[in-house]
Amino acid sequence: MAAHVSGEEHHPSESGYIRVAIALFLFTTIEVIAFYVEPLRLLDLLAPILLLLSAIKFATVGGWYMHLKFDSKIFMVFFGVGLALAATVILLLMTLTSELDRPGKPFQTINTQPTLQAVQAEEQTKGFTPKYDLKSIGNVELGREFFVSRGCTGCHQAPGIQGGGQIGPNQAHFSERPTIAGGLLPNTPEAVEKWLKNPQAIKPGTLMPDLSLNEDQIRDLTAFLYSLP
Amino acid sequence: MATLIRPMAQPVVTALPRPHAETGLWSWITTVDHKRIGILYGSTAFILFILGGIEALIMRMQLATPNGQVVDADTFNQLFTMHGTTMIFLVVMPLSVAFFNYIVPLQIGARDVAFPRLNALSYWVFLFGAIFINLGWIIGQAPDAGWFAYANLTERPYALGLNTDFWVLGLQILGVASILGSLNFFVTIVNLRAPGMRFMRMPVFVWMTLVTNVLMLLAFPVITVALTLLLFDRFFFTHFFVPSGGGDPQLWVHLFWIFGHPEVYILILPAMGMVSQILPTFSRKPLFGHAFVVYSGIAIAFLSFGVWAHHMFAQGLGPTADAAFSFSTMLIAVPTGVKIFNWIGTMHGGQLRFKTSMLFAIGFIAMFIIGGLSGVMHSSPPADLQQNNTYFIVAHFHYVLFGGALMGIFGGIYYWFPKATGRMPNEGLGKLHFWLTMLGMNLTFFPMHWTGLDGMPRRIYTYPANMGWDFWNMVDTVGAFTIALSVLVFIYNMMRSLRHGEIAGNDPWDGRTLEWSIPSPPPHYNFAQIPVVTSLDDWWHKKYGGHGEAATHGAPVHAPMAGASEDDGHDGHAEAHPHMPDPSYWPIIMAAGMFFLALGLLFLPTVPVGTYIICAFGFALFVTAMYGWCFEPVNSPTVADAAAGHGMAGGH
Amino acid sequence: MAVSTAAPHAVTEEERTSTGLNHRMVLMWTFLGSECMFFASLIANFQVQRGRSLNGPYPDELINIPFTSVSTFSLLMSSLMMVLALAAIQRGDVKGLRIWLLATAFLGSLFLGGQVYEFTGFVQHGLKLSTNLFGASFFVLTGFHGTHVTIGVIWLMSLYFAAKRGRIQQRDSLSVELAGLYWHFVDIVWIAIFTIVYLLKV
Amino acid sequence: MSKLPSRASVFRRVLVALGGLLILLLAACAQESPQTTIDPQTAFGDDIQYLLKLTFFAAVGVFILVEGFLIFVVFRYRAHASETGAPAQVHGNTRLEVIWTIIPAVMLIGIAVPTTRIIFDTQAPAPKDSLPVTVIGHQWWWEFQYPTLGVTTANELHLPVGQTAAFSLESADVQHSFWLPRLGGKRDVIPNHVNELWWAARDVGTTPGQCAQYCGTSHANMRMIAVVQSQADFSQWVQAQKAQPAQPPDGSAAAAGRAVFARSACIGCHTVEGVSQGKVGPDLTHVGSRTILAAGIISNTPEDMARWLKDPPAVKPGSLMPNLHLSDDDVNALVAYLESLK
Repeated sequence: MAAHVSGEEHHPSESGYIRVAIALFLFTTIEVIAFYVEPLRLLDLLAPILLLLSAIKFATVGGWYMHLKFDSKIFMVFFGVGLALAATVILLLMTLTSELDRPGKPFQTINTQPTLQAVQAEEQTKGFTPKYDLKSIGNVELGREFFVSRGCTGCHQAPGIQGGGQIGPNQAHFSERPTIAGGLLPNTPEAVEKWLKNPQAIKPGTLMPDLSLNEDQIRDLTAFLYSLP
Repeated sequence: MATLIRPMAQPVVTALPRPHAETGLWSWITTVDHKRIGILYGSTAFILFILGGIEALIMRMQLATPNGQVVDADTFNQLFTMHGTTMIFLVVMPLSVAFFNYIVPLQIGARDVAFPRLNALSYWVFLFGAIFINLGWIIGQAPDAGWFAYANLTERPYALGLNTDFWVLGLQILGVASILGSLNFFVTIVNLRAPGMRFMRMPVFVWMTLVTNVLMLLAFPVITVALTLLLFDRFFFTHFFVPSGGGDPQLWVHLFWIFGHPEVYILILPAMGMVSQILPTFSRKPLFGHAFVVYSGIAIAFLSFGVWAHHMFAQGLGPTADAAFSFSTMLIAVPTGVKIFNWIGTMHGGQLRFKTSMLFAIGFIAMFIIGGLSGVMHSSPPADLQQNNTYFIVAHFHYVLFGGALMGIFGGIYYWFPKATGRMPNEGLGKLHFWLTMLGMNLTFFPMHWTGLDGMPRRIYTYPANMGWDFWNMVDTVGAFTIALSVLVFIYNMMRSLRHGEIAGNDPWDGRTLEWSIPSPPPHYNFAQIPVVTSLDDWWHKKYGGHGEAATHGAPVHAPMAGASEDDGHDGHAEAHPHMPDPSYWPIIMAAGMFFLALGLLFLPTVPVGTYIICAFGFALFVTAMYGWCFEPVNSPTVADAAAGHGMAGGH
Repeated sequence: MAVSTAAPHAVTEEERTSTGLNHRMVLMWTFLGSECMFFASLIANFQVQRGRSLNGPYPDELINIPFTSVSTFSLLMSSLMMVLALAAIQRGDVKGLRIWLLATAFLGSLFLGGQVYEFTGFVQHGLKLSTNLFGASFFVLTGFHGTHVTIGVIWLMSLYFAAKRGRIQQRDSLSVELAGLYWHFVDIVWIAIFTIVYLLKV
Repeated sequence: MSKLPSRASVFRRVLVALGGLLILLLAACAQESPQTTIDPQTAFGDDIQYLLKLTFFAAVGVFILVEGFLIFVVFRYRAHASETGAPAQVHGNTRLEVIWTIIPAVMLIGIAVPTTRIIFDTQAPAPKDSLPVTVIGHQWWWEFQYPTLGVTTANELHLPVGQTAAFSLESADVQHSFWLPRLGGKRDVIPNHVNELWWAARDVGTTPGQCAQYCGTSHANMRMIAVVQSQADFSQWVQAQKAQPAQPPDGSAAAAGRAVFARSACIGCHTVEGVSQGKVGPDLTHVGSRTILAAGIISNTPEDMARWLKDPPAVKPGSLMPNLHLSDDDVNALVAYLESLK
């Protein structure tokens, strides 16, 4: 610490710290103002200006407040290696994912990929209050993903999910149905779970196959079904 | 950089009897002694090595014949995932860390590491992480998505069970252990070198430790973030890697390999350091081109962050990226070659004594060359399109990690065994171990080159009979059991030598570095007097004078020459003993806190209440330990300066 | 610390290390270097996910620049308070230390309060963690930064109470300096986040 | 006590044993390896082969030199009891260091130059006249669509000889990797990405391939075959695939099978033109014309198909196709029906 203590003599005075703070304040103000200057954005100058200003602020805080300018240069190396690598990784990753040359490009949605759009589903659920406490039944989100990825969409449609077959019932308004399984069972979570566990046992010859689901999957699917508006 | 020189051993305050026993279970649980922690690391990792080995043997049994029926598909997938994860994170890394712990302070002439309790914490976190990630076996849901766990196979719809949760949370815990450990060793090496030990006078093993720890510090945050994103995907239904939500599974691949490639060097560099210690000792010559070996290590580390996409040549990144990453990958071959040439240069003109550790070091070079050359073969992206994800790759990285890292580590174990135990390892059994290992590993892994080129993909639990892979797979399996046999020989040798080995003395190998100047096993405080270092291979020069050339009359091997430590070992009187940090309960409690924090999360999708309770418990443990730690003085309060108070010791 | 306690107090007034630098200072700087990679990965993730949300709400609809500018200022100024606290203890002014520490923690809490307000507003406008990629990457990035600020505030308050009990004297200025380094780091990370997440638009 | 064998006889026995081993090895090498990577059938494969040979022989050369020198050093400089004192304490030689830095670098440039050329050649846009094929990886089977021909098939890729096939690789679930070793290198199949790959098969014949990216439980069972045909055969195949499926005569077993198909859950997942429109599993319109079933792990024989229909997850662990608990009669009828869908 000897070198460190001797270095402290050169640390800025308190008024120096305040001057630095004023500079930081000004730079941030310029940044925010620049943000609102439309021509800068049109000329593609906003990003370089903002990045430059924030780099200056970064260096100012690091140099004066963190004493990098005054303390041992070794600290600069320790921190600088991490910082340089960090910047490199961000830039390389953006390059490799085409974010630098074509920024903000959304992915092409591929029609073979069953799209589950949680939000659309949620928007449709607005104003819909589930009949049961879904959380106590299972996990709705998991149930939805399961419904899409494990083949249920082969036969069933559900609100908020693109595609879906028409062999089995459309699952919209599921909770409003008085019965399930073609009238064999009452529409309660317990009955749905029983049905999903082994449809053939309840209604021999039904088109709905036994999908060998485990308990968790059954609960999540049930919760999902009751979440449908 | 040594602007201040530590004074020669100050006879300090008399140590009072410790608050804890010096032997027995509790002394190990509360220890902060770097040597004991090293032994804990080593033995834990070795037990896990056996576990990972058993996993490998079951896989080899399954694949010995086409349409194998030993295990089913799901079990096999768990086996190879856990084999990879175990061997990388729970075996090779911690075995290296065991050596960092035991050897580095001895080689730099320090009494302990910079942050002894942090060091203990690192071990306990590692142990709990290792237990956590293996918990899956108990309920039959061990991780099963491969050690690089490519998204979106790890996302909920495709990984419904707890398998991946064990993996994500377990690795998260292990990452904490690695970061803590590497912070500690970084500071130790930077700050605790003996007076006169400039950076370029540090032994290569210390250098490689330093480089490895820098790599860990810079690489592990990336996997931490990647795992966090996956964790959010799995527990809080974000869509970072979920294609249906617009996420990009390839981002995981990028993040994983930004971490994963430096990780490969984290595995191999310590072994390279060990070999660089063993070869000079048994050649009785200094390391050829010490500076170049060091610089090439640094170059490898530097390049390692710029080559990650060579794991992704088949991912379709485009020709420019493929070409760029191909160049940077090929570039790595240059410093690696420099190292190999320097090692051979070290032996050239020497007087080679083929002790077991020397055999392993030579075996390391011989096998690592094969792994390195096959590495160059798939640095060419088009060629890699045929090799990627086949047994050719499996062969390649086993030559690097078994033939390289593990052979180096075995060499290190034989080399430093006398230092740690005070007894010599049995040479006959050691050589049997070596030759069985060589035979077994080549029998196992060399044919994989052929099966790979014959189109056998990795990670398949079965294959049909008409593919032409049967014979070589059987050979692989025979080889795997030969390796198992060699490990049994090794275990027997260690047990036997521990009890009946010849007494080693301070310097049985006529070593060159500081650890050989002190008794075996070293006293609690390592150096009664902190040595003053005047050159590279300081101990050798102290023994033989000048630059060592003067030694014309074969030195007596078992009697240490007059060195800095004439008075240690024998008397064990307290007044010569520096006061060492006291044991502490807090590290293990803090690690347990982390364990429960992770354990609780497992219940989030099914029993949220369980999550809150267990996490709250873990958090309470963690915070208690944290505050207990901050207010606990490093030494018992009888020491004068501790009584003077260190105030709020923010962090250790 | 092993070395500091190996010899009587007079000798360990300054810890003797190979570089002449304190262990804990080296540790802190190394840790911050490592943290750079942590935040870099999060920022890289944010940048890669930028504009890939399949549905709204989108950033333009939610981000309130004037509001965030104010909380940015409060975090920036807290850095000033922090250096003043350090300067105070370095001259042995424990009272000054306590005042400036409190001011730092207060401004930090103000920032956190702003963040809580902002998050609540976003959620009310329909942006949750699971809504879209913007929500996910925004909440994870700023949330982890907020967690760092929270830890910093707790640390500062611990120092404040320790100072109140007279446990921090001039010779313990290192403890304050370490907390300061961490605090400034959190500040500069915010400088980067403010620019990249809030101001840069494409 | 038995007589110890003489040295010579021991030597002879070792020789015989070694010879036996050698013959065994040769026998093993001579085995058929249908999925080998070192017998390319496309220009793309030839390029890869060229690089493989280049790097392989460079590696072998370096291997022999370095390992040879290592062995030489190990034998030459072993310590002798007669030696006293330490050997010359050589610390290094900068000139040597420079030499052994530059020589590998030059060798690597020798590999890098053709590598770069081949990277850009093979990843150039596909030729204009190529046949577009959309490959969709599913957990654990392959879907092949020919958008210009209006044909969809599964696991069995038919290609005309000599014509470039331009693959567009997509995934329906997780990452896979499309790999037909004899026809060129693999390319990963990544959700939300469309990867490109093209090559022209040179010879007529059938060659196997399989998924090369770990994709879950039955990754090992995600196989496929490529059937390279003459232009005429290929056109004929396309015509057959586009035709409406055969209508089983009333009262036949196949007709009964169609009834079973139509009243079972089959229709939810499978398409048979005119019968069902399921999109989850493979298109079965012409399943009878294929030679393999269940992503190439069983052949398309009535026995194998019956085994598959009775309990799919038992044949292919983790299979999305559930066990429908069909009766033996239903299974037999279904087999008759499906086999009739030529």
